Amino acid sequence: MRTRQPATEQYNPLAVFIEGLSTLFYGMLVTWRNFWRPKVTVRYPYQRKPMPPRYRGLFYLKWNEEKQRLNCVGCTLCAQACPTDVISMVKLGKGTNAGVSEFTMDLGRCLFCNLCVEACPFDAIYMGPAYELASERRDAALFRIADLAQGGEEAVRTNIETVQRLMAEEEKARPAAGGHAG
Amino acid sequence: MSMPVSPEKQSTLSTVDILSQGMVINVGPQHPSTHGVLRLILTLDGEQILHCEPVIGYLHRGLEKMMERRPYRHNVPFTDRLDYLAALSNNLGICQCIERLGGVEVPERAQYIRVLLMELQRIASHLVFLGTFGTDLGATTMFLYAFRERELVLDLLEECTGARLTYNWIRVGGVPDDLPEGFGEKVLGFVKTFRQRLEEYDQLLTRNRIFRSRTQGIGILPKELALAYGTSGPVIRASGMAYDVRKAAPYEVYDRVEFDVPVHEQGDVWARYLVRMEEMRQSIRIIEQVLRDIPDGPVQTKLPKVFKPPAGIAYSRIESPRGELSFMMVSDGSPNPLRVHIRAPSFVNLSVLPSLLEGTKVADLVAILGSIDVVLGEIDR
Amino acid sequence: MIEVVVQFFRDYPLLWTFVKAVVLASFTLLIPLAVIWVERKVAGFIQSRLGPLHVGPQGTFQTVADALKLLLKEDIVPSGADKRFFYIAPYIAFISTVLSFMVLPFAPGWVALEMNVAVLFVIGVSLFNVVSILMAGWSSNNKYSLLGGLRAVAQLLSYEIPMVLSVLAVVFYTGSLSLTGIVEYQVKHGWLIWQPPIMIAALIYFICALAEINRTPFDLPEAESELVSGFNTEYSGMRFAFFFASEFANNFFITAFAAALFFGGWDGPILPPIVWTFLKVFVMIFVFMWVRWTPPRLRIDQILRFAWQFLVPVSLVNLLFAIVLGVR
Amino acid sequence: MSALQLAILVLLTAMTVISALMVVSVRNLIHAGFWLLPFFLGIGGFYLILSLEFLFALQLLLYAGAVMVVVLFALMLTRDVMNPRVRQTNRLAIAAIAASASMMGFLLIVIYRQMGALTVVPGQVDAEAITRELGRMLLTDYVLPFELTSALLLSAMLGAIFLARNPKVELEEMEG
Repeated sequence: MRTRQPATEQYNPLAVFIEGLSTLFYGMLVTWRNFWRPKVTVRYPYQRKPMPPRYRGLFYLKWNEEKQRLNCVGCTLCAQACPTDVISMVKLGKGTNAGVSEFTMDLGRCLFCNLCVEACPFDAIYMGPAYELASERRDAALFRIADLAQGGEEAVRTNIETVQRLMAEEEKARPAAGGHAG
Repeated sequence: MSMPVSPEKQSTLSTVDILSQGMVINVGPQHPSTHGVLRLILTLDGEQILHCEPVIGYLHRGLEKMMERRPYRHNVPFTDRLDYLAALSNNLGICQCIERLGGVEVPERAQYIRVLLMELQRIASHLVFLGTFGTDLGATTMFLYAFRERELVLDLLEECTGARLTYNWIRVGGVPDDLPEGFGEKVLGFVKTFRQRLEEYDQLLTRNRIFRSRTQGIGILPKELALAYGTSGPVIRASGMAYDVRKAAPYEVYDRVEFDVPVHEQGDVWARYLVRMEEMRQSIRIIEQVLRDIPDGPVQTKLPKVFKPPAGIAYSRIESPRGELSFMMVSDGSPNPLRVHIRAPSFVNLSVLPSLLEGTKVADLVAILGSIDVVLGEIDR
Repeated sequence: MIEVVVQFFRDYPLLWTFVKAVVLASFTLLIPLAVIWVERKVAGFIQSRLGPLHVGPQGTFQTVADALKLLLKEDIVPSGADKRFFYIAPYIAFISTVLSFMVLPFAPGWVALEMNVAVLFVIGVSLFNVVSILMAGWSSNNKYSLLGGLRAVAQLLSYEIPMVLSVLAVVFYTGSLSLTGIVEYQVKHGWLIWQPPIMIAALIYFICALAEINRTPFDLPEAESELVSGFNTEYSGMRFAFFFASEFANNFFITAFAAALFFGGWDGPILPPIVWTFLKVFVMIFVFMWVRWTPPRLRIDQILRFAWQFLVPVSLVNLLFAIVLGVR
Repeated sequence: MSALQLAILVLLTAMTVISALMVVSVRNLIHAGFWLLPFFLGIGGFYLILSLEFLFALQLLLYAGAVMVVVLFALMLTRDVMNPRVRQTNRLAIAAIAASASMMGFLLIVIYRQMGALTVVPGQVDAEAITRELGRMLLTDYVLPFELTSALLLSAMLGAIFLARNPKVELEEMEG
């Protein structure tokens, strides 16, 4: 199917020229005005815009100062909510006081969709404002628990200690109950 | 499909054979104005296009099949990658389809928020169109102005959704969170600036004689052809067909807001441009009404952790910035959809390209392609 | 000491010419650095950007850095290119620009080659540019380049005619084909831009100049959204640098030529003549850039139709007026 | 004549002759077109040596610029210019040889007749007077040949336009 272009309107070169010139000047007024306007460039590496509180950047595991442990109990609800299988974790202990000894996020395949955060009933995981996550190495996209936990290695160690202590306390409390049942 | 004139035809016209053979030129998949990885195989006679063959599929990710392998709600983030310039529209499209499939009610406030975001998204998407269309025609400054204003929209959307491009902010049963504090005022502030900027665009581009001579009468798509191909959105509205899903089959609260559907009769590049410019103005109108009328209340319906809609089939359509975006989902009662199909507006709109291009000049190619405003993420899926 | 040098060059005029040629060639290579920087800054400011910022104060040395980068880059010759012509095309463009600078009077006595047919010479030499573009477009063995080259030639040839006609109006008004003579006439009788037929001629010249240096409404030969980069698509490294340099030096020259023809060249109060020349040139360059960053580009048939159906007849009529009014 | 002048003259002559030979002998038509450039420049150089700056500028403007570009442009619109198997001659070869030979003969006769008036070193030439005389003669004594030439060029142009018309477009308009 061939669509023919209709005959162009009556071509009056002079009128077109004058119109073209005047509309050009008219447009040049806009560029002139913008020439003097403040510029919008953000000089990025030197200047950064503040991130809004809801910004979805790098993940963090929340540190509970009061209980001296990470909020995460290793329930894997976030891993189940993830469409691209980013999250994997190793559960530490069991029951209500359980925690995680390892929590890995492969951000190379993360969609930053927020579904894991919404799935978490313990408010253990959240997304922070860090956004410069690119790297030249593939394994740099793999974030281990120490990279994710607020407080780093120190927090992870304290977390494990706390969870183990809680487990031990639970264990201590349990034999009586268990013996009673048995 | 006309190929170079046959020898017999030539000989009746002129005894001297000076017609050159068509020169085949490959535009794309890496080319400044194919807006992605579209490839066009053009046969040229000088500057004239004799034949055009679009080649698509360079961005194919098998999205529909991927969706069949995942629970319903996991599929929402994937739709961000369809029409990446209007990710929220895709989110809404799939969520609506799932809601229909599962019979989920959406709270009123969530519906208003959805409409608000949708119209902001429409402005952002049309600004990309405006900017790239400007550069395609050589008005580089327009590109930066449009993107400057798009940045304002993106800042707003970022504040609300937490992302700048792939928002994933519509959930089955509502939206994940309420609007942030003071969002309405910020939007109104943007609307105020944007009104003035739209005037500036008109002054810079719309009224420019060169721009008009580059767009008027170029790439005319007659109404019948537009209908026959099933085009939608600004493309069909510029061909004189007042078809807008927001009016034809209102979803969310579009039946409660007042707006006009811009229609132009000419069907050329100029008309498609004008329709989009007017749509941005109408979006402003809608935004103002939504901010005026938005009720208080919850924004999300509680859904079970494992969402299993009853067996059946659901089809939903929305008006994305590019046209009628539809999702079809078939459920067999299991947590995963049995079949997903996406009707991408760009894909359908692109199909008219070869018939529009025949007989035009190379320079018109970019104008026509730009005016159809395709997004390859949606075409290749 | 100075006398000795002067005497030495007086004894060997050929050597003196050679020195002048070298100076002008380096000028042609260096002035683009300034013009490109101005272009980037102006473009940036018009587009709500800041432009180059980091290399040197306000990014002044950005173009120097870019030039160095281009000189150090690998020189890629596409396979199947017509090597000989591919190699020499940028240099022909460059030489044509240098040659046109030869007859340009910067200030009284500051002219490399005093020629009494300078105006014709400039126009003749500028056509070499067309040859180089055609050569580059054809020898690159690239369809985009070829299309760009053909477009460039059609456009440049079409606009050469009204340009020559509008320049001839000045020639008839002043009765001189020499640029120095034209400027001296203006020093004596006032700038020509205030004479009605010359005003129109200047407008036509301005439009044609935009077309000659491929500025936006007429930037078809390198319309990047259609032809990638037009005739210089396949060029890289130093050869590209030469095309680029000659384009921007041409930009400088075509405004300097306009200054000499219409705005009294070096004429102006208080400041030294050379400053006036540069002032006028840079004001005009700014206007060129301002125009460049405003409208979209035309289509090839529109451009040609505009030249042949409007500019040529108008400039012919205008020339007639100029002859009637000018020749006394 | 100083050694330098002689060297320049020899160089110019060599450039002109060699590029002229290249124009007719190169197999690639586009190359032949580009070889026209040094040829025209060489001719211009002779004018410059004779202090005929006006003619030199015209030579640049008309031949090296306009004519050459138009020739090249026409060549590029021709099909198959780069094919080295295309024959370089056609059935008019003999006629062409005869025509150029007779032309050469005429030129030789003219040169031979004027031998006495030729000097090795060009004297001081009043370029302005020559230019003025040239203009006067073109518009008085030789006005008829001058006008005939322009009529010829005009008809050639019309013919070219006729040939270059796109028959397909015409067809469409007729159907249209």
